[in-house]
Amino acid sequence: MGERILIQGNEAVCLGAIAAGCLTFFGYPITPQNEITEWFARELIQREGVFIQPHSESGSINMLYGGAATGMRVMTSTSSPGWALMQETMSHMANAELPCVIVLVQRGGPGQGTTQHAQTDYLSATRGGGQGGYKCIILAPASVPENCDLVQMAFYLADKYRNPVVVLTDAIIGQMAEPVEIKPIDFGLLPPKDWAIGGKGYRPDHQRRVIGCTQGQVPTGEYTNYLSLMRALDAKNRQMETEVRFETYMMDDAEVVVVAYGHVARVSKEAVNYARQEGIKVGLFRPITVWPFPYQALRATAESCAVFLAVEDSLGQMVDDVRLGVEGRAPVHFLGMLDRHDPTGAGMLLPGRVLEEIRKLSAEVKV
Amino acid sequence: MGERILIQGNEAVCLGAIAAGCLTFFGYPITPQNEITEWFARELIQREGVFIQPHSESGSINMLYGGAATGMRVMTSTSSPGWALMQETMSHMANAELPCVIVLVQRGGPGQGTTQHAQTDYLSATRGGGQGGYKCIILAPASVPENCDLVQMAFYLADKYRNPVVVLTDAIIGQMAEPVEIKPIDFGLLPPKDWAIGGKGYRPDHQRRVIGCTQGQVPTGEYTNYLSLMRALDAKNRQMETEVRFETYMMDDAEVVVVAYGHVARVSKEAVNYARQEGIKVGLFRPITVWPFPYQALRATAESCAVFLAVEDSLGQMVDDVRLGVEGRAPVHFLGMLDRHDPTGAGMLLPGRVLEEIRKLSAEVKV
Amino acid sequence: MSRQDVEDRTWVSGTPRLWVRHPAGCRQCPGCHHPIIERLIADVVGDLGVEDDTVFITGVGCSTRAFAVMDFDGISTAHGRAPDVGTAIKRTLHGRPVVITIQGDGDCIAIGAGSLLAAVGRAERITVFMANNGNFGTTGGQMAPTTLTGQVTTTTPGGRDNSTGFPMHVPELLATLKGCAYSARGSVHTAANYQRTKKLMKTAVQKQIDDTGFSFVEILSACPPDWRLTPVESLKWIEEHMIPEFPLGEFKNIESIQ
Amino acid sequence: MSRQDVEDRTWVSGTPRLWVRHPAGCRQCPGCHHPIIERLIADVVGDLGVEDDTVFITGVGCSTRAFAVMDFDGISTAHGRAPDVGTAIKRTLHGRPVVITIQGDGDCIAIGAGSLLAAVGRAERITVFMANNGNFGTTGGQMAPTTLTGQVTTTTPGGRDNSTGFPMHVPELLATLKGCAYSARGSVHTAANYQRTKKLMKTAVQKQIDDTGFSFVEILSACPPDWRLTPVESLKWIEEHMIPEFPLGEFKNIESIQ
Amino acid sequence: MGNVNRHDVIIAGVGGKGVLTAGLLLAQAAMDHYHSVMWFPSYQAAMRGGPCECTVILSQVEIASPILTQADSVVIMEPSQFKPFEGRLVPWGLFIAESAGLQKESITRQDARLVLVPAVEAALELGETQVSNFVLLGSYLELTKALPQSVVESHLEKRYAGRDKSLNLNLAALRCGAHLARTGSQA
Amino acid sequence: MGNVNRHDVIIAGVGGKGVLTAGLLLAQAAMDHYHSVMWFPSYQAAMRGGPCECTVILSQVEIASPILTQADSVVIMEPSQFKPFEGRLVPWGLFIAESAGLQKESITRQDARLVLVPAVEAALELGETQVSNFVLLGSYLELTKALPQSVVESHLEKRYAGRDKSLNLNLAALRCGAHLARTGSQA
Amino acid sequence: MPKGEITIDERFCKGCSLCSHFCARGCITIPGDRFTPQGYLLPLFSSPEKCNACGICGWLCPHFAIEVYKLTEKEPAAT
Amino acid sequence: MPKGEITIDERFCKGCSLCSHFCARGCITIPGDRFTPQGYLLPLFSSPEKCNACGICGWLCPHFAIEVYKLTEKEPAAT
Ligand SMILES: Cc1ncc(C[n+]2csc(CCOP(=O)(O)OP(=O)(O)O)c2C)c(N)n1
Ligand SMILES: Cc1ncc(C[n+]2csc(CCOP(=O)(O)OP(=O)(O)O)c2C)c(N)n1
Ligand code: SF4
Ligand code: SF4
Ligand code: SF4
Ligand code: SF4
Ligand code: SF4
Ligand code: SF4
Ligand SMILES: [Mg+2]
Ligand SMILES: [Mg+2]
Repeated sequence: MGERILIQGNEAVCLGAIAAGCLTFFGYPITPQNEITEWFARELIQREGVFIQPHSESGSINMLYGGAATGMRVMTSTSSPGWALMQETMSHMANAELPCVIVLVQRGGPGQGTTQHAQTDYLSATRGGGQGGYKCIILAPASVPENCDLVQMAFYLADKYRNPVVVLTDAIIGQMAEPVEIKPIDFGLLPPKDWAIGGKGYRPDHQRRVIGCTQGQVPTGEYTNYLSLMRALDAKNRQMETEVRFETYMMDDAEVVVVAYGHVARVSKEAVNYARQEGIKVGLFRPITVWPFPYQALRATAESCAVFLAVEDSLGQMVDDVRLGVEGRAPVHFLGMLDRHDPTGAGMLLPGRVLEEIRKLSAEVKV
Repeated sequence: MGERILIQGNEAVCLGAIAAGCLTFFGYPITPQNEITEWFARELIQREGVFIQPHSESGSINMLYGGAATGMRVMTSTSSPGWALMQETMSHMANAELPCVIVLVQRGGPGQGTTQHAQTDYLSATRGGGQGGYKCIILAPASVPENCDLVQMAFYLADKYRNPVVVLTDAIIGQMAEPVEIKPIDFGLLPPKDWAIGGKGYRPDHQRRVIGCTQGQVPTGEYTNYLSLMRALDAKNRQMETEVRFETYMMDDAEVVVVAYGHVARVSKEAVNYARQEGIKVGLFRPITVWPFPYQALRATAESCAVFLAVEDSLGQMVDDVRLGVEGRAPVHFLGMLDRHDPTGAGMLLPGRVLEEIRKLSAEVKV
Repeated sequence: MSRQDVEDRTWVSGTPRLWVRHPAGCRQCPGCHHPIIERLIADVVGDLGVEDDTVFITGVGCSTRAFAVMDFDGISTAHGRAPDVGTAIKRTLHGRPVVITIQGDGDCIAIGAGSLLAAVGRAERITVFMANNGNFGTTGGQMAPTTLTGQVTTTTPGGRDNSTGFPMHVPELLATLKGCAYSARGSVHTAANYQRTKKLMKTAVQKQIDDTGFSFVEILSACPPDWRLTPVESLKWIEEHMIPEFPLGEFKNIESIQ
Repeated sequence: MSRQDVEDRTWVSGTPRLWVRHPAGCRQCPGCHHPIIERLIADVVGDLGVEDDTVFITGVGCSTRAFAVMDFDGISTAHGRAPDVGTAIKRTLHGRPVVITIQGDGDCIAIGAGSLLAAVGRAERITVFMANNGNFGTTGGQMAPTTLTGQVTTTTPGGRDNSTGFPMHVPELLATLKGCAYSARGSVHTAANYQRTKKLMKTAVQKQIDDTGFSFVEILSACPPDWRLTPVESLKWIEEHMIPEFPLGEFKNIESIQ
Repeated sequence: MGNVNRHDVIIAGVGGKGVLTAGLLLAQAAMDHYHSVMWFPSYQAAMRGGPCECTVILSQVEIASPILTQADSVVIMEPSQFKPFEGRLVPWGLFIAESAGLQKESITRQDARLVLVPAVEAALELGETQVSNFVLLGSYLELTKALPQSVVESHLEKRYAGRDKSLNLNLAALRCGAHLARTGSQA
Repeated sequence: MGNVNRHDVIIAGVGGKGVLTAGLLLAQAAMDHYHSVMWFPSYQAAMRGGPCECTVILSQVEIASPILTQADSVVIMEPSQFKPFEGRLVPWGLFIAESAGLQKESITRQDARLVLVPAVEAALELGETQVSNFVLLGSYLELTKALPQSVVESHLEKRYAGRDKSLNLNLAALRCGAHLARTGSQA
Repeated sequence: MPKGEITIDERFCKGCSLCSHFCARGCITIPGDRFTPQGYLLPLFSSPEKCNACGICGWLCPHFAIEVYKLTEKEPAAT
Repeated sequence: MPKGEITIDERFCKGCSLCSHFCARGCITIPGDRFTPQGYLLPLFSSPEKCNACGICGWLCPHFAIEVYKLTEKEPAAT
């Protein structure tokens, strides 16, 4: 490791997981994440790891639940329809406080949708489609190296909070190749996993551990009430809210602020570069954690900026978070998947289209 | 029908469905909606309807998909964990434009949570936990008669938009009994269901119909592209956004506005009554459609009101919609499930607690 | 043109009557057997004269594409859920329609096992056709529950070993359930088997029409690109590797349940 | 006190050694057989001396409550998914732990059928115990796949009829799958059957320890309140109605797969 | 609360049926007499023989909250429930309780009107212990005048039309409860 | 775009492998020569023998968007793809195309530099039609100087270390492409 | 001397009466006027002399209320 | 006179060569230098005289490119 290699984003996910010490992977095939599942099927044998292809995504996520309970680092990956099938157990996992990583390579919804690029699972990831109340940290990489690094960070944050963490990526980042230096990242110490199960004979105190709770019955064997569980959950959610991460670009004097995540953030960055060449005062605000969303940072920005443009490869999902951040301090505009350059083909949101919109907004600001 | 009878909310759901001409029900047991499933199991035999208890909620929702495709009025009901399992097919259903009604009697999440009352599925219902892009109208009754009426309205709206509609209710409304006059409501004409399938010999033109589309292949047999499907979806979502419904109470001169839905809206109404007796200028804003959320009406309110209080039996879900509506024009406070009167038991959010908060906010406003 | 006989030509075989030709042609790979199975379905429905009543349901997989071209009512479903959807269509219309699903092996018995088993358990009067190509064709050739021991797929790169289980014998399994009235396995890798399989499929649909119970036919099906074989080599693979593991024939054929 | 023998008393039966007594007592209804099955599990694990290695998994249903009282590692799961969870625990720890699930019939073979079948298909070295009480006890006595024909439940108010299918015979079904090393059915409605069932359960866990394959025991189990019978009448119901439909005994017991 | 336009009552006991049906009967009978009527059961635990309660609200104006912290009246059908429900009565409200088995120590509230009714004993005399809930309901009606006796009786007549034996038993229980309330011990 | 600090190229063809590996080789070889390197394949349709493309960007500054509407250079490896990719070239950019089978009608753009290379023929002569993609890559390198020939060659040497036959074949193809570009027809 | 002895823990007993049903020797009866703190009918080990410590009631009491002991002659004190 | 005739629609043919494999009489060959518009190798009905209209190639062409006809003597015109 440490070598600089040219790999695709999906492979970077795998190498990131290995660098984080994850040797257990459960995955059901679905485009556009098949490279990940196949990589683990191929490579984990050599590494004496565990690969299982379950009967469905429900199988993947419930295996993840069991695997995480042993205290090992475990991962699954899927795409949008499979993600939908995982919602019930995502909720169970957060409830049982099981750390694990789910890589969600978004495709286009709804229904079978398209296996091509899109960013249509922002809401189900950040709001949670499972029986509610839980939260998961959602990391959104925008490059191949970031795919690798954020997967490692995901494992760290999962262990830190005993909570599932989602890496929300997409087909574009998954397919593109960039040079990556693969190296394990040291995020610091973590609490011991003394809660893990696998047989009580294998821990010093020889005391049993139990995981998961049903209807007010918690691991300690005490019957605790629902509200006290919710109180603990709420406290954890608030702690996780401190893990905000984002990148700003050319924001110092920006009047127009483009907000975008994932591959669209890169497309937008290029548009910002062009616009700057034209003398337009525009910057880019890229959330890296989409939950917790950087509301405060955005709010601070809104004090001095004239207009916001949320760009997403969807019909509009993150844009509400931008509004929640800006809170009426400036207008928030939206540029979405229907603005792809080629409305008759699969098409893509390209820098030119974003630039156009930046020009328009900048002109309006001037008036 | 037309008789005034004292029934529980869960039974009112059933009678509403029957009044709407729904004679097909699929349901898997789960507390606190079992009365609904059992009612249909018992009553549909007499009415020569169809009742199936599938192997799971995945079975329910996929049967709903098939049943809806025949053009008949079909329904299922479930509670939070079951709702989570339905997310993938909810997305398919919206994508295939199948009208049907899902009654979601919320319980407490996450995980197994509690079978008691809570309002923890607001986000997964309004944001959708399935592969994204679709929207469903979500109706939130606050009384037993409304359970009956809104189920009927749900069938109407489903047919009007060829889209699933969710009735988002809860254990309190489901269990309480109030007098209801059961009568079919006439909502007006609907387009013919000439898209329904069941054998091409059974329609005048003897032409086949196909439903559902995968990867750019639509019912007409033409290979259409993803973006044009999304354009149509977006247009429909916008049309559905016009179906906003809400109730206001004592809002004329209100300085403090309580926003609440479902059983919590009733609890809050009582608190508003008490506060008014104390001379506090407080009103209640109750969304009946939680999607589309009445943002505009709330925004209009925010021009003249000093402070908002979102009350929910959750850790905070609808409160973001209140913020999106108010858009920074006034502060938005939150009173949630952790404020239940009895923090050591199952407890409930009671009028007294809401009143306390109203008093506090009103005092702050005065300062 | 194809079906209009000039005076001295009689049409023998080719595009079925109940087929909506799409200008872009078949969307499956060269040498894929899915379209041959679809042809059989169109023929069987036509031969039994039930096209006016038929509802055709696809799972998710390479057979999904069929539903655009069959000239009877159709619906596509979520991955693995066709039996649920079929059940509801059959029952909501009080038993009238003839309900036929075509599903891949992954769709039918990996993610769809729960849905399938429940439908057989209830003795639903529907017919499930399962194309067994021993892998997940659509997603690029991963292991399926039907993958042969030793077979190389993209998720069994060293050949399937016992740690992933054993090839699932679906018609044999369903035959043990009371609700199952008919179960069989056929193939289309030779002309003789094509004709035999047509009979099996016809009997299966007839069971449904006769209100006997659930009926099922598995059809061995080539997937040349994912098998990394040519279409002709694929026929040999079926003969030499699949049939020894998956014997052809009927496993259950009863006149009435109980 | 209960386990400390005074000089002239030897403990014979009662609270198992591997049991964490909760002050609130058992949370099941009077006369429920779930706790008896749990006692057997605690005994079998104790007798085989594997408590240090055992991970106990509950499904969702009235047996869920057991997981708080067994004195070995435990985990509760989502409804029907215990076999997936068990698989992962077994494999992630490279086969070391002894994995036992206790599931209701609804959990195991209604919503959980897909998960169960896949685990058997893979010949997972885990043991599933299924309490067959012929209904969904927890939710108030609705029909389960095991409900007897004619049996009244809250969702079969006129008695189960064929339109809902036929009682599912789970050990018989699993026995037909290659990955299954052991399958049996017992009951605890008499002292003799209690002892016989204990042997079946012990053999099942032994199969896992021996790395033979998947093992399964169904145990007939009373649910007096939902059956609307007294605990003693429930014993008679098991004898007279359940056993004729669900014969007791072993259905598969092999030394090695293949 | 506590005005003539509105009556709130919590009925508590063990094991389900009796508690719920008494409350339901009250609410049903009141439907034509009040602008709004509400019945709310505690659920779930009931089947397993645990504690059980229901709330009934009769009101001449709209009923907002279905949930009551405290009611004007609390009817206790099973002595073990006296303690847990003591706090659910408004100050100077009305307690009606089955007298058999009620322990003195349970009674600590001083700011309440307590009426003890030997309902089980009375029901036994009527030949059917199961109607003790109706005896207590009779006492409640007599003491609060929430509904005229005649309204409840005519409701019962409609309900048990053609089933004279049940009708008469229930009527007798109600009347007996009213009588006991008039003459009974006020602790 | 189009400056010396950056090279964008779209490579298009049919059926997958050749297109993708040529692009990948270019990107890998450039890794130590450029600050940033990016390779982006079109996926999915490839397996079924459909059209296939990949994009390579070599840049001395950070690469923002991985997606290109248009590139400085477009390399067409299969004549049928000429038409669909015509619009993907910047004005006055460089077209390199397999000459065999290319129909005159396909060529409509006037604002482009078009270089036709008989790569399949050349590869046939080298004894392996599959290396036609490397022939075209050689032409591309010669015409754009995106990378010194030596860099690519030493990359190949590392890559095919110990597999002399493959190495020599590929080297020959690259050199042949370069030669053809220098001498070839410019339409 | 009786051969066996059982204890019934009234905190846990749920009055299901299975013990009384299963004791073939009729050692356990349900008087009908004794209740557990939870209000269930409490069984009584009414005929200790018949008990042979077979253990059955201890196996089959679903609520872990019964412990069964075998009684043996006390060994003569080793003094 | 040939007994059978087949048509191969080159718009739909995907060059899988199954027709040529299945025709026991060898009527269909793959010349190797003829392509479909999609670029697949196009088969040729090269020996019509051997064809007996058995129908097999029409059943087993997966891509619905083949139609098989039986040729019969034209009935004498009814004039
Ligand atoms: C919920 C969900 N998971 C995964 C997929 C991806 N997927 C599409 S088809 C398929 C399996 C195809 O295999 P099979 O059913 O055997 O059909 P084949 O293509 O082999 O005919 C999968 C896993 C999906 N569409 N939806
Ligand atoms: C996803 C989901 N669906 C439904 C339920 C409700 N539920 C709880 S237990 C249960 C079934 C219980 O039946 P069984 O497994 O037979 O166990 P028993 O209580 O009879 O022992 C159901 C449907 C749930 N908790 N989660
Ligand atoms: S991938 Fe396989 S199954 Fe799918 S169309 Fe191609 S040949 Fe057929
Ligand atoms: S409901 Fe039935 S299964 Fe559940 S605890 Fe009670 S008796 Fe046992
Ligand atoms: S141990 Fe045996 S004999 Fe003694 S009381 Fe129990 S069941 Fe009866
Ligand atoms: S078997 Fe146990 S719980 Fe039942 S009555 Fe006897 S002691 Fe009580
Ligand atoms: S019809 Fe028969 S004989 Fe004629 S070409 Fe086709 S396969 Fe050959
Ligand atoms: S079988 Fe059909 S598709 Fe295949 S080569 Fe022959 S004509 Fe073409
Ligand atoms: Mg397949
Ligand atoms: Mg059960």
